[in-house]
Amino acid sequence: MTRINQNSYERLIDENEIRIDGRKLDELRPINIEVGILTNAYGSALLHHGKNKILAAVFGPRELHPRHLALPDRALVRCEYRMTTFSVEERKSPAPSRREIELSKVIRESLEPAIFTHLYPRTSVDVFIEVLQADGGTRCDGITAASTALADAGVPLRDLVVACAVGKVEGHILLDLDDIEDKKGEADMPIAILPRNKEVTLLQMDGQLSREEFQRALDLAIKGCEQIHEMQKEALRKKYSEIQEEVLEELNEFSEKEENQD
Amino acid sequence: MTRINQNSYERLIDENEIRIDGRKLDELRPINIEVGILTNAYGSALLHHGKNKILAAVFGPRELHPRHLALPDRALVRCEYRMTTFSVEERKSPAPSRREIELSKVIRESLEPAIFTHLYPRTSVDVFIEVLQADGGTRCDGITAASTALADAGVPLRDLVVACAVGKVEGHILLDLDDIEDKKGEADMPIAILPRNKEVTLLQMDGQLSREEFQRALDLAIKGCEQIHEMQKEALRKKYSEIQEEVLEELNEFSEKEENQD
Amino acid sequence: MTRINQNSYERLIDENEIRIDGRKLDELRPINIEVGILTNAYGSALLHHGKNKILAAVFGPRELHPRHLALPDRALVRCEYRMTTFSVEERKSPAPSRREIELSKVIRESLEPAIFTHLYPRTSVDVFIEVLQADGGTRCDGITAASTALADAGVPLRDLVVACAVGKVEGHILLDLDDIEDKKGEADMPIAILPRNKEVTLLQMDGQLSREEFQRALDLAIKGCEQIHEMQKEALRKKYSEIQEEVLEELNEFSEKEENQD
Amino acid sequence: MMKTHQIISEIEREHIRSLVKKGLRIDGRSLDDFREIQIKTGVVEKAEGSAEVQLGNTKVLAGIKAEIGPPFSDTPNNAVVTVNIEFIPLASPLFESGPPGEAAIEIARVIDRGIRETKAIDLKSLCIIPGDKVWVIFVDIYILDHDGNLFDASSIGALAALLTTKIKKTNVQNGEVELLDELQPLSIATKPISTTFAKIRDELLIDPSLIEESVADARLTITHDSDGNLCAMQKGGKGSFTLESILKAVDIARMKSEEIREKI
Amino acid sequence: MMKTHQIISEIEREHIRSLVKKGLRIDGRSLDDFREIQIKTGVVEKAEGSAEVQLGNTKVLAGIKAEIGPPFSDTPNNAVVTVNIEFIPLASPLFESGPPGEAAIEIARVIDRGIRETKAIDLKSLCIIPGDKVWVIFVDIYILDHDGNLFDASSIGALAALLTTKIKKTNVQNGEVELLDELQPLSIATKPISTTFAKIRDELLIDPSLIEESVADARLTITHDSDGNLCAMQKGGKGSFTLESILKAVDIARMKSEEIREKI
Amino acid sequence: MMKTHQIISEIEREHIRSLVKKGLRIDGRSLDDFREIQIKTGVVEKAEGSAEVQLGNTKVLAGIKAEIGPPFSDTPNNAVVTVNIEFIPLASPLFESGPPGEAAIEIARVIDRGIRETKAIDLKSLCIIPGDKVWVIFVDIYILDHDGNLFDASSIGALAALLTTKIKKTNVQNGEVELLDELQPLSIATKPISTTFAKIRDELLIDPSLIEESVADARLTITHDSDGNLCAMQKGGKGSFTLESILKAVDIARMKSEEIREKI
Repeated sequence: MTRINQNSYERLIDENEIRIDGRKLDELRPINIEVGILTNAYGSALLHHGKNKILAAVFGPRELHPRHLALPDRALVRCEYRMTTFSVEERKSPAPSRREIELSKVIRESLEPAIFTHLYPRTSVDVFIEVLQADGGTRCDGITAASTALADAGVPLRDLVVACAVGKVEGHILLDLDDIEDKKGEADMPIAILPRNKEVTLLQMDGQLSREEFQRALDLAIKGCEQIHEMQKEALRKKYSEIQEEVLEELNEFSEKEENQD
Repeated sequence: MTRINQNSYERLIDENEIRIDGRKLDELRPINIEVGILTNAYGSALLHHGKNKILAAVFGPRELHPRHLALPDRALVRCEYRMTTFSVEERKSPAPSRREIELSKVIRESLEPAIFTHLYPRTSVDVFIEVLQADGGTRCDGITAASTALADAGVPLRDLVVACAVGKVEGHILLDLDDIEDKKGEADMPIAILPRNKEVTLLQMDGQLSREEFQRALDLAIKGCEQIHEMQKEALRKKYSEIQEEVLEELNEFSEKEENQD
Repeated sequence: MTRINQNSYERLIDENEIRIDGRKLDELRPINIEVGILTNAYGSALLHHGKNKILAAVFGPRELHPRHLALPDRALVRCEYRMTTFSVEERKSPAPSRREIELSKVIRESLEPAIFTHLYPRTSVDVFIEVLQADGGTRCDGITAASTALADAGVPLRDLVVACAVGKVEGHILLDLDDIEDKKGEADMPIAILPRNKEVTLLQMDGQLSREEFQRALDLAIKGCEQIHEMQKEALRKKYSEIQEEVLEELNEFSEKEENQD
Repeated sequence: MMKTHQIISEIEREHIRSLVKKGLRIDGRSLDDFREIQIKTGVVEKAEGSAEVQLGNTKVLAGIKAEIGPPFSDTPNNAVVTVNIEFIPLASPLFESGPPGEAAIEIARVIDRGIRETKAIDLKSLCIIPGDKVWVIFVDIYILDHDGNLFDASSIGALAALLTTKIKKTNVQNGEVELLDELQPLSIATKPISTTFAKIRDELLIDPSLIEESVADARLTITHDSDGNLCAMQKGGKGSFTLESILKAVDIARMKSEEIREKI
Repeated sequence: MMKTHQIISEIEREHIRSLVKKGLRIDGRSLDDFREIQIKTGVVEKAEGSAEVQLGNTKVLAGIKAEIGPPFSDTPNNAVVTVNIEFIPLASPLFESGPPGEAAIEIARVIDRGIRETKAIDLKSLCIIPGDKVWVIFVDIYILDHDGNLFDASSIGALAALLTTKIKKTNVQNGEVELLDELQPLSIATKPISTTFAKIRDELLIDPSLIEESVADARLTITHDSDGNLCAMQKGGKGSFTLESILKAVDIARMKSEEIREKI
Repeated sequence: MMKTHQIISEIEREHIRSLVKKGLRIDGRSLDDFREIQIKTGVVEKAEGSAEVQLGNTKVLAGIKAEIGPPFSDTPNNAVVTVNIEFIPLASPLFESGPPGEAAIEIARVIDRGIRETKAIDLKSLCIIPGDKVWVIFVDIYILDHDGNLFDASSIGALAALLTTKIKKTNVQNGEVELLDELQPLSIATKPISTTFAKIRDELLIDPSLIEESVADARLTITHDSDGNLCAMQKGGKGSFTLESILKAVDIARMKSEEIREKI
């Protein structure tokens, strides 16, 4: 039920390998991350990425309701990815769609490998992602924003999680597809990693990729994630500029210690 | 989706200030209240008011399910205002509408100031209002019937609650709007009071009223409430004619004592 | 919303009292019962009956969730009768219909008289019936399959329950109506019995039957049930051929003993 | 202040059981007595038809609304009838808010089939434009006070409301439906009347009260049409019936249905 | 690590109550001060209109979407306006997932009536084909951070978003609607502004924060239109108001509404 | 009497983990063995297509129904395909009644995208009247017995059912659709086959059984089309994968997909 202009069959990539919005094939859309913008949440982040506007908030570790869901040996991680009704061209119903339910699940599973859940048994860590405006790649931005909000909330993390999408459009492997590239392209592959060790925590793919294209796409995605990771760290640093060095060092030390204990 | 006859643009108030159903501007529709007509409910009242037919029943104070809702220091007052599917011109769906949910809330909040809830901690007082036929002003009639049913149930009350609507139609301030006056009028203001001290426990307004009109409307509403209050008391007296004097005196004494202790 | 060919007003029963599918008036459609075909269920049965394909599974006696439903003196019997979306001509919505809710209730109430529920207080016995393909008489087949699955699960039974439908079509009393006979006939009467003592545990009727026709239909239904009961026993025997004699004898002895204690 | 509602002691239950053995009932009725039936029709003027039925302390309100809508595709020339029952919590501490549960759905569907299968309403006469527009008749039944035997109270309510229903005549021109001011009653071909039995200690008694239902092992509802033919049956409850008791119940139900039919 | 959120001690509550008695508030405001209001419009480009409102720490986002749909049958020449508020759990530990509860529905319906009854939007100008196709205007409000007075924050958000809304012009030929590229603003006739009072110990204070709301006995929202007329009132909470306090609140609300109207 | 179902002891889990370290599995398979696959098609005659798939003890039933309905407005010339999976409680004590949960929705959506993105079905050939009437193909999958790897069992079931689906030919005259008796098979362009891996102790094994899934840290489903191209991937579970293990899994999955494709 989306109103796509059926006549717009212009090419998305020109002869100089420049995309319709002026980007190069391996170029990200502009990204801005703000941290700690909500007062009720334990941690929060607002991510602008192209036309995407994604708000993430974390509540927890906190007492869990209903109690019978509590896990004896670790925190329960819960995640809700939702889109505002006005975030897309055609108004979305406020009731959660099947898409939102699936994405909530895969986003949760992409964040959980990063969280030291066993430090907070019987609690919950609740992650809420609200897409205020959507233009392709919102699940990835949701992951990036959410892991930044987790760090802002002080939840102990093995690493930040960072995500971006790659895809194939008109035969080219592209970084960071926007909505029109996603819809018209031949393949779309969102991916999330723990940047320190390049472990993959989200991997989805749809479309058609040869073995060789897949590997190129994977490499490009990692590069994109690394760039976004720098912005994540910068945003956290900006908020905690005074205590910058201590916090990050502590986080690293702590993570390594925990990692060794695992 | 209501079938209003689009041609009926006759005036609702004639040159002699007589309304379409023959009433004067400050005249109530005929009212009849019967008390104690249901056997399962702790207390009940059936109110005929013009074409409105409103049935109210009270269950409680009683043990509360689910228990985790129980309040340690007082009774939980719950209220459901519902309309039968056949109470209105166009069949209503049996599922509760947003309107019914809002009205259940404001009716509950209009009754609660009258109830000595702290006498029955950890219990519930459940008020059910069923609109059997609707012709304007059903929320007010629901309040009047419900407070009568509360008295019939023997729930200790500071005072009965009594409600009626006022409004502006064709420039006149009117008492007790029926459906057509409500729909075509310029303003509608339902109000509920505790008649003894004129405290306002429900106040809603929609439309357009100047400061001066508002004050006149408020005065008129109080007068209407006082008249209805007499009928409430009469209906309760009728049921308890034998023990009439004792009951009302006890109620008053009790209320005053409690009031002083508050 | 079913696509019935409105032109097929041919007669359903010819001058030789032969039905449209070649059966005699008192003839069952072919029946096949397989027992124990599922691995997770405590007991299961798959029933082919004409074009009907009915799968029944039993879980229990088992711990009951939510616990507050537990009965102190007996097992709680629960039943869900559902149809797959593709079991009928026009795709059925996966949400339970009012019909499925009613049938779940009457099927449960037809099985419960056969179960020694008081042997397993505070547990549940959960019966699930899935209609994979439907062609008339599925509630009866659900009951027959479910009681076979109960026996397969080892749930102690007073008797198997067996069901079949009778009806009136073009003035004749017929055994085992298929879908077209059900839809076009003058009356339909599904019935379930405990075959040993002919107690009736399901009885529904719709249409028009004289007192005399009712009695004939009842007699015919009992005969049909008795035939199906033989197939039930045969299917159970087939699975337990090695321990055949012991099991059935034990079951009978046990039932009689319990019956006497009742 | 707090009343003790619906808490029935085992002594009371046993009392009911032992009375029944002697052919007696706690409220003095004989086993095949109905409670007093009061029927008031036309109680909701905004409904196309309505009836309030009292069966002892059981009270139900049935209302009929009619709308124009599409027919079912397999019966393009027939009006649509929909029966719905609401067990509202106002009527009993046993009822909860929310969509109808299995007990309400069961009664609604039995009444629904009763109307449909007996062809009680001439559905063809309510077709406006074949295959496109027909009258949709909503029969909504609200339980207002629950003291047992909701099956019979509801089915009497539905029938009494339908018998007093008047809907607007229509005029069709160029595929447009015009509603006229003139009213027409529904054409009712037969009056199905149900009689409900409860089985207590192998005895059958009719029109069980709530307390009797709480003791009963099983329920059997038997409906006869105006010609004395059986038109609906529905067994409920976790017990069973012997063939003999069913045949006996059918005969009693037929007599009772004639008595009640007179009152509607 | 675990923060203690929203746990307000009885001492703190008592402190707020005793301050109010002296005409003081915990955040230093006087009883009839609003918190700082910040309004940003056009924040969601994909919406036909949008506004983010901050009222102290309370933050809401309102977005407008427009679709073509059928009118209500009793107002065939009018556009349809629908107001919906989402209390998303991102905004507060007090909020849970799921469809709007009674508190969200109450605010949405008060705003909805405010727009409809004041004829704030010229609904006739948004009719495309009378009786068949009109613009359906969805006003969706998301609470992003909850620190009290969601009534006023939401209604300011809705108004600010509507004031910046632009929808496509249409062209009708042979019953087909063509959407043009040219945009038109909504025609807004009046700007209803609400002022919400909380009653604490018989005193009224405006724009209550979350902690003040937790102490309040009752709430009163009073809305004035651009001409200074009353256009909506809504009492909430389990307390009551004297007639005098209501009249006084009306006068204060009128003044406050003018101050706020200037900012939008 | 009471069986102990699905209670897996920590000892059993540890046993599975230590076996996997040695390249062994509890049921004797090697790490990249599928369980035996049995496919029966045409099992539900009333469905337009159907298939029952057994993957070891896992059993699923897929059925296809076709209806005529409107296309999506952004693809007016394409049929609509809808995939739905029901985890019915008959299949496992782990399943509960009610609408599909996140696990069922995830599988349904991956299969759905698999069909859509690979253009497996020629959707244009199922358009009847562009922009108005197209075939709507419902793929409904019921889990009948759950012993792990519902992803692959379901996707094989969906594909096998679609390959045997026949729908009625249509004839359009004056905008009216006539259904003909003649049947046509769906035009299937490619056969996407998924292979699901479980990660246990840094080892990947394919086609995990239920007990293996209960031990696994993460899941990876990789789908190839008939040309050997990757056409869908989906990671699940709360663990992660190294880049090397993903690339290795892709190569194994490609081989496995060819083996399975032969059987369908």
